[in-house]
Amino acid sequence: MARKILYRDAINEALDQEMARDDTVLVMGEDVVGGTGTNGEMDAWGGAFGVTKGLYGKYGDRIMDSPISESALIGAAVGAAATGMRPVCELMFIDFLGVCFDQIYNQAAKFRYMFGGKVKTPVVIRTMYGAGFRAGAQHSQCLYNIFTHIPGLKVVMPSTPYDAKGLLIQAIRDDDPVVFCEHKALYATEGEVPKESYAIPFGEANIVRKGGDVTIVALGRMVLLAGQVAETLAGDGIHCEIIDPRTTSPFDEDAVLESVGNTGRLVIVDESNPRCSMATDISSLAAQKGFEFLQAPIEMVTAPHTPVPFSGALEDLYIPSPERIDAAIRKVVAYG
Amino acid sequence: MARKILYRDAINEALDQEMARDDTVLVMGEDVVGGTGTNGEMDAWGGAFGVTKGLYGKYGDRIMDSPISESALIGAAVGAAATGMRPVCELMFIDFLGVCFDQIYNQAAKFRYMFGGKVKTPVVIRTMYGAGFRAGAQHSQCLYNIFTHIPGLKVVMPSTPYDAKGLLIQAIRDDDPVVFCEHKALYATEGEVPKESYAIPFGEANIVRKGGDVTIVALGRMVLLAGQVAETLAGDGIHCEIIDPRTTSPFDEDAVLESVGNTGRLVIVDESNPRCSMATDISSLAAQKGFEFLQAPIEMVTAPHTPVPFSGALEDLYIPSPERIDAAIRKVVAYG
Amino acid sequence: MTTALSVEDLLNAYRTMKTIRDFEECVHVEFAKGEIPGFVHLYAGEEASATGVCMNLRDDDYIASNHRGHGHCIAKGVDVHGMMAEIYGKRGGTCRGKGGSMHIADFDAGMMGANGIVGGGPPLACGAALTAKMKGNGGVALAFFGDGASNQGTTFESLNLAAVWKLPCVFVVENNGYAEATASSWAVSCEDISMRAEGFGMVGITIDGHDFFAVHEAAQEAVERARNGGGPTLIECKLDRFFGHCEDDNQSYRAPNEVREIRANKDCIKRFATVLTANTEITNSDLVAIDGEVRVLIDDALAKAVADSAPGAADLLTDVYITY
Amino acid sequence: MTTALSVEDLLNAYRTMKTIRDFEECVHVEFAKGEIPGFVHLYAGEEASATGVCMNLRDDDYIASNHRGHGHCIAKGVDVHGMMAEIYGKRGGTCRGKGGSMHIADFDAGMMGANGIVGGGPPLACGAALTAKMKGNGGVALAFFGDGASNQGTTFESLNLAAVWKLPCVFVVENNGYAEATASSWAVSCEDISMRAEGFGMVGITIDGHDFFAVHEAAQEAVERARNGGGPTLIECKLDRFFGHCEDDNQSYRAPNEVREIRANKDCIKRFATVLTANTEITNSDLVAIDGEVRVLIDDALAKAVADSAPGAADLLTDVYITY
Ligand SMILES: Cc1ncc(C[n+]2csc(CCOP(=O)(O)OP(=O)(O)O)c2C)c(N)n1
Ligand SMILES: Cc1ncc(C[n+]2csc(CCOP(=O)(O)OP(=O)(O)O)c2C)c(N)n1
Ligand SMILES: [Mg+2]
Ligand SMILES: [Mg+2]
Repeated sequence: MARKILYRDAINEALDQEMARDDTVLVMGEDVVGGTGTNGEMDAWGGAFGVTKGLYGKYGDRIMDSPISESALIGAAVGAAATGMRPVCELMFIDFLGVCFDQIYNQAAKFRYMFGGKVKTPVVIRTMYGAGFRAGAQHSQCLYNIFTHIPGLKVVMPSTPYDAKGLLIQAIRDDDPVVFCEHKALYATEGEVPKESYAIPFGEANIVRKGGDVTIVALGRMVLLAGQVAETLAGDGIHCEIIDPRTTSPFDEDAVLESVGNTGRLVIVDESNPRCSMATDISSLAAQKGFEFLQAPIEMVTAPHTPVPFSGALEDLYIPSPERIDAAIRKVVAYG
Repeated sequence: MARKILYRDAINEALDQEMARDDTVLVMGEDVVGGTGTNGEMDAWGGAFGVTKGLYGKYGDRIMDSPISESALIGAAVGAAATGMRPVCELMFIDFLGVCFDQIYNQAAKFRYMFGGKVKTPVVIRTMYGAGFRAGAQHSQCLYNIFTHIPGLKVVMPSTPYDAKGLLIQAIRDDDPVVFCEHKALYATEGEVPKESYAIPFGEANIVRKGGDVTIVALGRMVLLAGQVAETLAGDGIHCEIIDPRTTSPFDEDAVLESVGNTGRLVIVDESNPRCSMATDISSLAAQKGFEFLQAPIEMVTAPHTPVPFSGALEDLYIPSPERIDAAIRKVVAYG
Repeated sequence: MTTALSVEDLLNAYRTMKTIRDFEECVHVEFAKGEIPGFVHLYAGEEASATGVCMNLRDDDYIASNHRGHGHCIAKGVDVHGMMAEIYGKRGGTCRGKGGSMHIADFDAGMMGANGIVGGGPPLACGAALTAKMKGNGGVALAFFGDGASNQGTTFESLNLAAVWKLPCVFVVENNGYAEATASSWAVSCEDISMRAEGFGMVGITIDGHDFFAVHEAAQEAVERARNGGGPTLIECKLDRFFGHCEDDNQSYRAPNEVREIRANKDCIKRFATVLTANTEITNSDLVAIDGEVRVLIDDALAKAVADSAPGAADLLTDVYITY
Repeated sequence: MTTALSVEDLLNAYRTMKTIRDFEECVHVEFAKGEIPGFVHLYAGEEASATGVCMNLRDDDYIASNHRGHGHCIAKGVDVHGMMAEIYGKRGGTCRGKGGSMHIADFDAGMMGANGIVGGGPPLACGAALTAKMKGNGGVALAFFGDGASNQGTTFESLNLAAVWKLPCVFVVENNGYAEATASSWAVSCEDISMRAEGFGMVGITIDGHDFFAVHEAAQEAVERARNGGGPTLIECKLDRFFGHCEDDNQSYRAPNEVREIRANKDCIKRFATVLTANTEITNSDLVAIDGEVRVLIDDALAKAVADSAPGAADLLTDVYITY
């Protein structure tokens, strides 16, 4: 029987295997080891959620804690990447991009173009996103849209342990800068993951579920919710096709258009805020290149245009719920 | 005859009139005065493009130069706003948001929500955007999409001297944080501007041109280009309705939907990169709420998914051109 | 020991410190029971700092805080009932449940907000100081931040800006030896963080943050300097936290007996009480009486927070903008 | 005067300084004619710094630069023809016309790029230093930045990170008295920027940046320290720029005769030439010969840049990604 491991452990395994394979791979971040300089245990944390734990024992100085100086940290990763290393740098929460964004979009993302194609910057920025932890407005955002907007970055959003491992291995081997977005609520999810190393190519969506009535494009954790809803709807004779793009940049336009070509109906499920977002991006794709297929208005199920509220009572209303997804699908299917 | 002044001077006049009216209005930024601490002239610059020149002579210490420390500068403006001032803070180029973004989206934008509606933060961040100056990849970006994505921010993009003055006065009087985006290529454009003070409400699009064949939503400088193209097309019997949203957040959905309701065809002209952008945002609006009106695929005329190239030969290809706008309109009109 | 402090001041200081301590111990216990959601960072052990500093501030002076903000809030006069309800995400919370532990703010009390972003507060304090300067009201703004935050670019920039603009601003770095699980002795590249002050042309001082009187004195000097137009000061309080970085931290990065020894030998409240009873007319029973009152207060706050109702659907979309 | 410099070294230094000067004077003239697009920041006047520093670097050492990068490029060995073509936005440019003056980079020459973002370079230099440390190849990385950039958070963070990670990194702040139109004596809150080094546990030194020998010596010491595992150093070169912040700056913020006096009395090339002809076997005619060669080189670079073709439509979409 195939081995099942946690999403968190799949990421750890990808890092481990790549560090073993290629000694230019470095891991750095705040408390990715934990315990540096203290009188207690080293490798005390392995990151805020224990994802990198154990690597220090194997790779020593190739996994490095950092002062709380994200600009210098990420910039150092970028500079190291441009001069021969393959750093995997953790930006603990994606919410913190505001203190280091320049090094990502003005430096790493633009080097190759600005420098006439003569440089490669194989840096991976691993970061946590998403709501549901009662972590408040500054620790629960999605913000991957912002990275996706920027030419020169690749943006990855694994929704399963299998994808997490394969996409991270690809990210590390990829010669372009990659932002690797991990939903914190997925860390404890389990799935089948081969022990051996494998890479999942970027820009190839995963058709999570086949169905002819409506196309659902879901991102990150929303893929799981969409799956639940589709399961129930199947009982009512509504057959959903679920597409997980896996990477938002590059984006697998063909997969979406082909599916919409079959179903004529599109629902997008995206946990992020709704303006200038992946939800609008996918929706606009369909309105341009899939117009002839569309038989109903597109529906977007997203968070509202508000910060993430702290109170669990509100946060549960903020995050797209199975009920809202269900309602959107039924609405689109019932149309016309 | 109505007075004509430059876009640049309209902004200066708005600042001047508001500083005169309300002494909690402050202006701060790098070289918004120019000459601080030197042995030469004070007010030597008035900002990189001379927009604030002359204010120092009138308002002295209420207009302040800053060290090159955008996080502290913008954060200070935010903190001052939350404690009783109305600072207008210049972020010289929008491209620099990467070194100070946190204070904008995690602090200013979220205060009111996070603090339970008990605080107001009436800060205005004036900033320059846009290509065409051969200024290269780090001084030519649009990036207003990123601000528009963030709940809690208002985002303003005047396309004429008249709007620049009225919208800036509104921005200063507004109790929410506002990002005020000035296209550098517009500074030298001229237009009719009343001498007296007036405020243009946010969220009210300007119907720049009436026409029944196709709706064109254009942003910032692109409004001018769209206008040129529409003029030529009128000669060929194609009548464009041009909508200038003026503010991207709030966004006047009704104006766009109503127009698309009449024309059934939509072209969006947006200088920014195309992913997760205002172009996709408007396009997705139409695909959701305007679906029943649409008689043709939506067309987006945008910059490509690349950084801004330096060479003029390339930059001219990068920026949406009248030719590309013309072609998109003809294509949409010819459809079906 | 500063002479300016009256018996009443000292009893108030004791009450504040004890309120912080009991508040934090209470939150710790309830969190362990699974009653409290989210990321919670406790201030227990550091009470002398917030208390000794804030006693020098007027109500209309402002402080900017950080993720470990409960102590700063209480010392600045934020209502304990509202705080507890906020931590529980309830309607009666300081922020009506929308903020949570990391975002408690009360501008009416001069508290500009706890902050989830390390280094988020110092620029904001510069802003409040600018307001005071512009209004010419003799107000002062003060930023509390940690040793970890002392390495954040935003903090350095604020030190420079405050100096260049001659702002009535005070920077208090609470060096508790750790940023999360990383030692400050490793992550901060100089001996004392206060040594950085010289690079910003300001006075820097390092004090024993367990010593209420040392804190009070240093802060008094700095606040007066700021109030009198003398510009900013950087104060480093060296102190210890009793709990983990946040709740749920097993603290294996600390030496085995570290916390026990700190609690036994470096408890700022015990130390303060000893000095009070030894050197002033204050008696042990005075303190015991306060202890009792504080316990009642915290119990009441907890009970009301638990009983309070959560916000509802109507609250989700409000308070994003004033107009939109 | 360092003794380690041979006559050949000194002549090379002179040639480099002169090449930078003539390059910049040429760009200035052509810009004034309207031939050069964009924002251009000239390095003339500061030649002793880039030259004296980079002579201590190996080809495979890296430098990170800033918006005023032409001098750093030339001193690190970037081809002058490519640079001029780049400034003109031509196909033969170092970056094939896609970068421009503010983004000239040549990683093969160890030049990590001019940078349009003030404070963008220091973190990148930390990264190159990390690569060298990991490879254990004795390499060094060095960041040039201005007095203005010394107030940017990214710069402070880099100083701390380099110290904490013990990186083979050198920070050279070129204090030319201004950030745009603002005086560094106002915007920098300490007397000498090198004073900030102490707050990062590193050696800091301020030198006269007009003096090639002083620069060379200080850089030699710092580079050797870094190469030998001794960690980072902060060097402040006090110097002057001959031109405006960028072309098109009328410089009214400078005292009326400031530039004329600087050119007359503080020209680092004149000073270097005087020392060379007085204290070494180098004669005036040696220098005149170099002057002639440099003039030919720059004229040729200009002519070829002007004659070169611009990139075309096929180039717009390439070089964004390696694969996509
Ligand atoms: C910009 C940013 N980076 C990282 C974090 C995660 N984080 C939260 S608290 C903390 C440690 C802060 O240490 P210190 O400033 O010493 O304060 P202490 O917790 O010790 O009171 C870190 C790294 C954050 N919240 N914000
Ligand atoms: C982050 C950022 N802020 C502001 C600017 C605009 N700007 C370009 S150069 C400059 C002055 C830099 O001064 P300094 O570091 O002293 O270098 P110098 O020009 O004197 O060589 C400024 C403010 C910028 N490019 N990037
Ligand atoms: Mg700490
Ligand atoms: Mg300078």
